[in-house]
Amino acid sequence: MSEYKAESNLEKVLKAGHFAFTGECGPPQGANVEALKEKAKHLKGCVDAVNVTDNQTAVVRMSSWAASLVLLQEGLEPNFQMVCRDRNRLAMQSDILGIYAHGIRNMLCLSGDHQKFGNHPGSKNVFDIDSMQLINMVKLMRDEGKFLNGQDIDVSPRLFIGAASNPFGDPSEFRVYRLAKKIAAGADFVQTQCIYNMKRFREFMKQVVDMGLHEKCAILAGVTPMKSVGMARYMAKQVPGMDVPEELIKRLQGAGKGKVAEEGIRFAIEQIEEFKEMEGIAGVHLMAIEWEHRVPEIAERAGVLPRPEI
Amino acid sequence: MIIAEPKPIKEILEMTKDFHKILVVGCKGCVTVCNVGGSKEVGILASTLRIAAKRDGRDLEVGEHTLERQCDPEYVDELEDIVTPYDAVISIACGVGPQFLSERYPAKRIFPGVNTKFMGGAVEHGVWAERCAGCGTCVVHYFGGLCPIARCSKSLLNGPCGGSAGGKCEIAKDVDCVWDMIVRKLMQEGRLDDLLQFRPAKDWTTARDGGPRRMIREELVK
Amino acid sequence: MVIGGGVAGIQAALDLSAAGFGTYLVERSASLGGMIPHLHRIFPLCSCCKIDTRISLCELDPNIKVMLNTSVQDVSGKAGDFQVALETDGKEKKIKTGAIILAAGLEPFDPTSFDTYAYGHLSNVITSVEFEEMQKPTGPQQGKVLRPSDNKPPKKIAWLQCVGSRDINRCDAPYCSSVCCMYALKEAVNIKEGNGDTETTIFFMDMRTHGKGWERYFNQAVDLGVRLIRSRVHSVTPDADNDDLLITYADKSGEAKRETFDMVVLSVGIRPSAQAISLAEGLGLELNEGRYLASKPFSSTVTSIPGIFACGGINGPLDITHSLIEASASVSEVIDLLEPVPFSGPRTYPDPSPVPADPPRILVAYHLCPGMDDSIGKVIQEYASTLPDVTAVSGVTGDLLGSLVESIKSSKGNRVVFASCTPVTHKSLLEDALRLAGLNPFLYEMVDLRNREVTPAASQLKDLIRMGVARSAFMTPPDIKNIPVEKRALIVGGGLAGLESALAVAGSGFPVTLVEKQEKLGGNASHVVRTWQGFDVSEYLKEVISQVEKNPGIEVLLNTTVKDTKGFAGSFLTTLAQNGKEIDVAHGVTILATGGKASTPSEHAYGQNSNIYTWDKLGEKLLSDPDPLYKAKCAVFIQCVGSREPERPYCSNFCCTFSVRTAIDLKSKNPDMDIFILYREMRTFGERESLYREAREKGVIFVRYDLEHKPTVEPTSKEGVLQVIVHDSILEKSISIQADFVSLQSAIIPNDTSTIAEIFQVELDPDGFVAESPQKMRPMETSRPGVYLAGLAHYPKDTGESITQARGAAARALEILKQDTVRTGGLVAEVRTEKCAVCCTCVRTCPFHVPVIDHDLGAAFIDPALCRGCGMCVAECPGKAIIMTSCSDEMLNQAPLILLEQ
Amino acid sequence: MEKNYDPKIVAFCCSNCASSAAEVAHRMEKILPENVKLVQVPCTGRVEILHLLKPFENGIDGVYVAGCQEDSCQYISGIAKARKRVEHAKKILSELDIEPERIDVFSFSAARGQDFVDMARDMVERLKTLGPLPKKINP
Repeated sequence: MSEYKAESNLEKVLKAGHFAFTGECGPPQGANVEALKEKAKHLKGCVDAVNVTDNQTAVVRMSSWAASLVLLQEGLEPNFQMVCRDRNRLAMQSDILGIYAHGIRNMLCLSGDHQKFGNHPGSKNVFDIDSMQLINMVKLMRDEGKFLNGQDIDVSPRLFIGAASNPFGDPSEFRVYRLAKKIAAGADFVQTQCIYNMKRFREFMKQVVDMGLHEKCAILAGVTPMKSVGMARYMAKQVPGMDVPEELIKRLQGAGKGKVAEEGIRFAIEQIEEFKEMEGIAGVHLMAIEWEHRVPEIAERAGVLPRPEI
Repeated sequence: MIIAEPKPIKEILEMTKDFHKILVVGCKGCVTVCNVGGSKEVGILASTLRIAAKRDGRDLEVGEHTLERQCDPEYVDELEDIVTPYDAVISIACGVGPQFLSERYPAKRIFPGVNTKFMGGAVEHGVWAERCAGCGTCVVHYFGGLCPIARCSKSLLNGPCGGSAGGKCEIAKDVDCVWDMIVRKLMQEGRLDDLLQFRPAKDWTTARDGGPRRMIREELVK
Repeated sequence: MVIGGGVAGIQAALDLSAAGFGTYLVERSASLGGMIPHLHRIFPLCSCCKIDTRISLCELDPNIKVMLNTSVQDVSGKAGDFQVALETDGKEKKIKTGAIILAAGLEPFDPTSFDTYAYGHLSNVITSVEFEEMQKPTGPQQGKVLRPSDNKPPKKIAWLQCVGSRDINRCDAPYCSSVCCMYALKEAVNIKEGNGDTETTIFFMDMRTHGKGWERYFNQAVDLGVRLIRSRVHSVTPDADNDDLLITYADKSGEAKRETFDMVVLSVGIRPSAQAISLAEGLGLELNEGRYLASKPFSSTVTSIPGIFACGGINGPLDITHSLIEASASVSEVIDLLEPVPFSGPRTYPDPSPVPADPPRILVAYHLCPGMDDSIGKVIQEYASTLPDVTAVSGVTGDLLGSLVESIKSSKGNRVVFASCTPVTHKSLLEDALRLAGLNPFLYEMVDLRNREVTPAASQLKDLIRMGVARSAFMTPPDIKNIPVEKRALIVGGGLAGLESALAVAGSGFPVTLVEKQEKLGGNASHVVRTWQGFDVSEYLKEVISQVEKNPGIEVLLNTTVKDTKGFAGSFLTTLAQNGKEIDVAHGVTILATGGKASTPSEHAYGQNSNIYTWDKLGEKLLSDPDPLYKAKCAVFIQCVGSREPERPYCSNFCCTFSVRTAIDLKSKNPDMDIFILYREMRTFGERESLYREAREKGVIFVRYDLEHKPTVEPTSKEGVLQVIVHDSILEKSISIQADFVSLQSAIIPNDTSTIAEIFQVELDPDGFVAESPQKMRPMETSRPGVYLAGLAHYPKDTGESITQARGAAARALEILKQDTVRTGGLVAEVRTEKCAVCCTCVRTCPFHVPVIDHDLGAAFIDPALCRGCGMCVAECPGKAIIMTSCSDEMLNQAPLILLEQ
Repeated sequence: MEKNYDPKIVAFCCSNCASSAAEVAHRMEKILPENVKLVQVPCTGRVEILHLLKPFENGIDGVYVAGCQEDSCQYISGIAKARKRVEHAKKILSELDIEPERIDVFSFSAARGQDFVDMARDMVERLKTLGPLPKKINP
């Protein structure tokens, strides 16, 4: 029995105590494999693993397992995402077996945005099980080799189980407990919602450390560079559970015409620098939405390159 | 109770346009209590149909009747003679009504006059909210007496999703996040441990997912 | 006998009759109503239809003989046995009466004598009364305000206050007329509401809005853009080349200013009518310097001659509310004095015939007011007889009741349609007639002959008749119960108001339960030294308390609170709580005298130094150990502490008078004491104005401050001298005063009225005091029939006014106690239990929380005695389970069709 | 629209303010238009949606409710209720492609007889411009 749970690159990097750096990549709204490969190219070598989103914001895209396979072929390590919105427990378990069979080793378990936001608001959602139960189910399949119904699995999927955490969601006092619950349910690593309010995040992490959660599970801080003031505003107002402090918006405005994006990146880099030092943080998850081509630069300037080979 | 809302008049007109003798049937049960299917509404719908008919010069005869309940055959039987002269019936009871009527009076065309919405209660006069999803295995006691299956947009059983903000649900500012309520309530009661307990995947066989449901109470059955 | 047919006289007559007295109502003019018919609106309501009802009630009341165009020649005899010589257009007449109430009211001051305002010379200078006549829609100008010179609507109007008030030199009116500020605001507001662009400016000395709800109205006026200039007006002169008017005035800093207006309204003061004065003098009644009646201490309505009482304008410059209060109070004095002797014995009614299953037989009766075209009568006669179900048509005149009953009987009708000019006022008449004819008193329909063309051809007239007949045919008799009246009064509150009303009620032979939550009686009065007139309150209070305690008819319950009350006027059941145990009291009426208290100031260093008092604490000190206060070198009174501020936008009414009174008393003890009164407006309204003058003469220093610059009080130590700094808004500079003690006149707040409102289901006004209902015209009635109101629970008022209101409330309460039964049912909503889905819709809809779900009944229950008959629940009920026989769905659905049949 | 068309209008009129207003109007010798028929109710809160619709079944062209000012309804919420019901009745008419302007609600202070009559006249004018309901509606 190996020392690893899943032997994914991400797991190894973390185990080796390196500061992990993961990226993200949204599958195309179509079968445009080339576009996907293009995105992949930018990320290659800059990150330990790439999250592949599952119909994110409830907009139909190439299925996350298929896109994950494409990345795999391109030599990247996918972090396969699965939401509870679109599949019942049967579909979930079969897909899990499928992706494992094709060599995918990381899996991020999410509830999923409500379909109301997406491009099929009239659809029926499933939510047969919730993200907590999904985490637990994957653990069950891996560690006990059983399906949710208790039946034995012939060759069980060994996946590095990820979960999401939003330190800024409400009720805020409960957030850290929810994280603890996910870890208890079986999360090996956690990627947080993108962070802008560092003050609040520090407080959150203090709680995490006090509860010793960081020792049970690797916590990757979510970072999304702001491209524009408009984006900052939108996130502040429109995205539920997102906390964008006014001073950040001011700072971006202050940058002046044409320099906002650069200022956004600079802030992101400052964040990463701080995360490196922050107790309990095992790495950063960079969500450069539709900005994959800037990732190398950011990684470079943030001094997380080269990525360790294990 | 079962909460319903009136169907758009245009829709009712469209589906009944080929009929000249229509009986509007109300129900004294839930739909009366939620002010949508009682004798008052019967009167209003009937009058509306008549005005519409006069507007475009159709001759239309509209009858009005309200049953004690449309979900009990004895009461449905009471329509026996009343319904004869009519060729169509609009039931403004919950979805049960039109079906009981269709089964009992197969010769008549039966139309639904309301959209049945949910099981809930009046939070104030004129405002109703969903409270029960009829999942068949009630567990509200785990959640401070609040049902996440009926009241959480994602029916989450293990805590709020990341979209909960300011006590509201991510789907709309005017939807309360029930998980926010649950957490606050239990924390106040110092029952955090209950919340930290892992709630395993739910068995939905008792819910609609288990197929059309029926209940037999042997001690009552003749 | 009531002399004077104004609002006070009318009220007095009605109350007397209700108490069982035959009453003569003597009015020298040709019509009842006094001033009010001349007014456009009476704050806050329109005046129309407020007084008419009462007038016609007087006219219909068999126990009131109205004598118009009648003047009093001579009065002889004594209490219980007066002979009054009257003259009715030339004819002499002698009448015996047991008691006399002088209600000969007031008249507006005539400013012709003032050259300053050039009234009479300049056509665009008019009096407020003339102005009001213009505003009145039914007045000569149909509500259009036009300036006399050119009949153009004025764009810029000025009101000049205190014309013929607060002025001894030019007119012997030392008093403040106390109503002018309000009516000026009212007139200005009404103009602005009509046309927002009209500029309205009021030139005033002190803005005196000291009554219930007045301050709010004042604030609204300011928000509406009514301009206020604190000033003294020198002169009004014609503008050079047009009809405009030039006002020269000195602003608050004394600087002379001039401004042009196109119309000037003189807010003329009020004074006792010449007739009132001569009458009083004729009777040998004592008059005070304002030529008002000098009343007995603590009894504003009792004159120096036993058996002769007075109310309203003759007692002082009173607004309508206070005139009404005094009217009722004077009646309670009469009740104390005499055994009632009615003109006609109480009516006996045959039992109503059982529900007539037989088809409707409709009698159409009509009554034409003087001045209405007889042809209307013809139309009704001819047309009505052609209608279905109509068995007879008859015009009634003279003794309406008699002839109605007669025609009902002769026609064998079982429904009545009554056509007259103001139906509302004939309700009781019709109900009586039907009852006398042995019918259900609600089987009538009234046809409103108002708003009709006078030409007989009027098809509208026919519509109405047709409608009335149709509606009456739809009517089914509602069931009616007669419930015996519980002949006991429950009085809540053992303060002076409670005590006085207890004595008044018990005095007329009805038992009283008096509830006080403290362990002793007396309330606020126990720390009041003197009334503003200078009468010793503590002595009087002792006297009253001992009378109450001696009175076998009064059961006093101390340390007792009210837990719950149910029932309705005539039959309440109230649960009291006395240290732990519960007591049930059955009673017919309730008088709320729950009082109020001085709020605890949150400012002016209150509580930080033993020499800072609130008015009540100062009173206690003055009573217990006054010497330190008398020895003081300097005293400061600060007014409006917590009153007239955004969070408490009302005036606490008596604080100004309290301070001035106390200052005078201190001065007379120690003339060398420096006394400062720091005020925002000096509201020594009415005859209290004389105190203000006296205080100034005695050297009391008055300093005006603004809300923006409140005075500050610096406690140098726990006991020592206090430093008071105030910004004098007139001198525009700050003054520093070393005071030995400071009295803070903090806002008067009602005692937990929210609970009271909860328990007694009465409405509160926006300031948290118990609301009158209807406002202004029924100052002692709450929104719940049978529950009356007196003292501070109603609004801050001084000892005298509380006493008067308490006696008035008693008189109103007797109206019910004197009856043997109260009738319930009638024009109300009824639940058809078999149809009720117990959905609570009615429970949630009723504005008065009348419907309840009765679980034994398994349906909603609407208490016919509480239902006000608005029909809101009837309309809202989703199961059509609630009906209203007087206004059924059938009726409302059919009526339009009937009207369409041509 | 046909010549000298004379709309038929029903006004549900509360027996307090609105009626007093009518009285004032009378004193001012202002004449209510012939074709406006008053139906008195104890309070406009008594008027139901059905009562507002029925007239249109029976060939009447317009309906309005005349009540007190919101702040002076002696039944506190009567006129407010009436407003809401009128709103709903308007909605029903528009769903039937009938001009909702045929139903309305007005408040009167008891002293404003002029307004009362003006309102009635305005309503008549309004309906004249709207014209009769489709011919066939009149039996």
